[in-house]
Amino acid sequence: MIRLLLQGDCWLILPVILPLLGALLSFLLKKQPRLPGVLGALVTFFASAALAWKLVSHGGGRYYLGGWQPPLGISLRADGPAVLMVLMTAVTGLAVSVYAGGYFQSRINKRGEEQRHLAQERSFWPLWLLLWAALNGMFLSADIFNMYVTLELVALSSVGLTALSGKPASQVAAMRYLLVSLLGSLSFLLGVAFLYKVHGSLDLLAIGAALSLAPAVVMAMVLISVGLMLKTALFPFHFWLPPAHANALAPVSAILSGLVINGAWYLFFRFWQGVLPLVGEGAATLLAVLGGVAIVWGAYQAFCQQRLKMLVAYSTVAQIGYLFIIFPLMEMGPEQGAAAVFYFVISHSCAKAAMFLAAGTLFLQVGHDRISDLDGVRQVLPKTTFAFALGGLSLMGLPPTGGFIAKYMYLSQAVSQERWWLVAVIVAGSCLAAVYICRAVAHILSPRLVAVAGPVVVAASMEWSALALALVAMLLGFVGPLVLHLIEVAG
Amino acid sequence: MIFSPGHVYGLTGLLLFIVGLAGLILCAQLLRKILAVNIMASGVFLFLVTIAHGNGVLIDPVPHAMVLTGIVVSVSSTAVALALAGRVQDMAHCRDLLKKKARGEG
Amino acid sequence: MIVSAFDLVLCLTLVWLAWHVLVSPDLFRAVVLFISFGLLMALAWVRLLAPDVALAEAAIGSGLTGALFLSALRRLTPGRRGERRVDRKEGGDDEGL
Amino acid sequence: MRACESTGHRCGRRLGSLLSLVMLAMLFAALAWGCLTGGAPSSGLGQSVDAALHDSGVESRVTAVLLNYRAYDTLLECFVLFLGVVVVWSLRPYRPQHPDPPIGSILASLVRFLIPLMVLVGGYLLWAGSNQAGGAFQAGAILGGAGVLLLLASSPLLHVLPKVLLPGAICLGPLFFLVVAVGAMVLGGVFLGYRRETAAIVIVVLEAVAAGAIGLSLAALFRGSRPEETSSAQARTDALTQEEGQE
Repeated sequence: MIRLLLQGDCWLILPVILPLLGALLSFLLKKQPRLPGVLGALVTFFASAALAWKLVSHGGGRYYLGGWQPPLGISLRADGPAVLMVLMTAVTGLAVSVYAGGYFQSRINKRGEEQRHLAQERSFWPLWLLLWAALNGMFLSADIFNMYVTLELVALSSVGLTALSGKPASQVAAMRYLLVSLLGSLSFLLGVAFLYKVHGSLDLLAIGAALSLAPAVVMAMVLISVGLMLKTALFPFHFWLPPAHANALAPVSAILSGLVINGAWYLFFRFWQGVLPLVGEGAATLLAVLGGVAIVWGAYQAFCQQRLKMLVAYSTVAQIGYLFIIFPLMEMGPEQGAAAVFYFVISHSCAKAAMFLAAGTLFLQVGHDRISDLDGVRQVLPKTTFAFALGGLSLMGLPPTGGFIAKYMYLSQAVSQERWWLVAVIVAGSCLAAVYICRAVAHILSPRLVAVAGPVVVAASMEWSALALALVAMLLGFVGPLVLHLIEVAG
Repeated sequence: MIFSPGHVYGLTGLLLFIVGLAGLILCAQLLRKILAVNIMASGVFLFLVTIAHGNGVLIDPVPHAMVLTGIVVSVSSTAVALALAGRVQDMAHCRDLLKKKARGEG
Repeated sequence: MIVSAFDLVLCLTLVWLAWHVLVSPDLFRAVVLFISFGLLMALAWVRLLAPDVALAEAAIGSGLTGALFLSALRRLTPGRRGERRVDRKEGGDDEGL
Repeated sequence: MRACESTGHRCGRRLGSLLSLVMLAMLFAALAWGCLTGGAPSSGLGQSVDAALHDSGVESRVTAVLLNYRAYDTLLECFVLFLGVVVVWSLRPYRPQHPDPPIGSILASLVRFLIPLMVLVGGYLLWAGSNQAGGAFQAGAILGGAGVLLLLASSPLLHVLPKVLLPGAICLGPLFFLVVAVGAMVLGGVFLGYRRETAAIVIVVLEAVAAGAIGLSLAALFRGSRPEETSSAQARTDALTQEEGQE
């Protein structure tokens, strides 16, 4: 057994099966779902960290499930980007799990409706662990139909999590989210069907090696891209995101904005990595234009919002744009481009999750999240406000945060390739982010003392986990070489 | 080019996908949107099975397995969608009642 | 294998049924049409030499999904059992996409 | 004025739907172009499936794909069903559901006759799956249909079954699948890698459990909310009232 763990390749499958097991246990132990939930999160975190360590020490690899080689069987693939995403999910996921424990306990303690909060927690843990397993499965999968199954798992569990809050607005948002997700999944599946028709294989690496621009492949790429853009909420398809993310429970908002969006984008990236040399300038530029519009439009909308969680949700719409403006830059330098965008993804994930967690803490303490009425809340919750501000710094791209490193890499790429309009978009996006974040932070940190000074009702773990995540986002500004080394490990 | 049954059914599958898409975008009722999604799914499955049919000599079982998986996934998501639609409708109903009550009292 | 008239008629019927599921004013009728659509789909799969899929479709795709829709329809329409809901003031439902 | 506006609105809406119909027609043309052109499609995996069939432990090609070559998909799909049940149970109804009116005696006796028949057919499909059409999915669907019939008839049989065991029973399918997969990994070194000699028996047991789990999950999906919770639905209407008040 020990020998198996040390020598075998089973590290690849553990981040998928451990949360699945945790989900089943937390569903079964409905009197105490928190214990198996947090335990499952902890174990998954360590399994993911072990996978990363294994990758760095032994290099990447593939794992043939059931011992069947592709094209017959399904394989998992571990390379730098995949394991980095698994690791990012582990870090953010562990913080969110710790937060969620305190969050539900505080809610159960706070008001009279214990039954309702208990029922929410009872559903939260299985859904969240299933979502985690599905995300890990998605990152590691090398089989395009398997990706469809994990996409559906992700979609259904995130819809369930969105609807968990029970507020009328969240139900409507969840319904819309579900319909959009189903449309995206079906579009993806039709694309998979076209690819299978041409290539007779479901293995992404085999398909990528034999890719051409036959009509069927073009249609497949269009269908897959549109389906995944719907799920990632790139600009014209972003309409479902703000209500769904802003009206969910606090840990759920962090999960949706910090992790789920990245999952769909990651698949998009994997598909485009292969075709990018084929499609030429036009398609990549189109993606970048959409991304640029998303950056500006999302920032403008975020500036207009009156509620803190809506502001953070629209800032996600804006940040998604950065994930897509990389594609024209990747044509000249694929490695540097991938490094920049993955650096952006991980720092955004930590920062955004920290901001949503902090906003949720404020909401729970104050009872609302109207920005103009949050004056002076820092006196009550200093750690939380600090976490929010720190996350904001990373979004703006100010040193010494991870966001700064990512944007620096973006800019140096864009300047060296003389794409001045991209430089302008990145700079403008950062300035706009500074404006809307300062607007919120100015209220939170204002010296006036008009906010409620009631007894602190939130658990300490909520404050500390948000702060830890924000600190990780900042720490990413110092460990750049380490992360870049991980990204460059080949599969 | 000779039109085989595969082509006819494949085109029908694509057409069903489009019809379902039209229903999803244009219909107003939630229940009908969910029906439309199911029609889209059927279209995709039909297309997949035509791929398996190929030229009718050697049937490829992999798309069949994919469709079987897809059918179970789609029934699961349909159940979720219907439960959620019920909640949305119930909420609208409750809100109407509340409004009526408020109007009656005020 | 050459396209037979049966295949053509089956395909046309499928599309016709799908269209009417979406446009028929009566929701109950739409659901019933959807169930028959599923059954015909099973027939199409038998024609394409996929009996496994046809069985699953007849049982799950048409039978169970149909039952789900019928029970949802009954739940969504307050009132007597079996009452039909006609497409009238459903503006409040415009929540989807 | 309002009439004029509404006419304008209707015209705009009609124009919008016309436009989207044109777009959809263009999309169909593009899809058909992708489907019809592009030379000979690949021959697929039929031959490699046949070549490995001897090692898979079953004679039916579809079953071999589902439960051996691509068993990972099927494992995840069991979790999709489980997830569906979790989500549906988490969406508790605001309004109490109308209890089903009692069904007639003819239907009741019909149900009493049909249930054993359906279980029998399910068992047959399971058994037939090893070499012809049929298998876990179809059998599970039939069993699910039997469950739906029981629910529709609000059969007294349902009250005999202990409701406490339902969550456990729903977990059983995915859990068993997971245990088998991990067990294969511990014994043979590969996740889901059944060894050649044991593959046949493992697949038969897996199929039986999967069919039961699928049937139970489908019936639970049809049932909707968690069994013990429907009675307190009225309290939740009050909860909604409070929530509305807070906003």
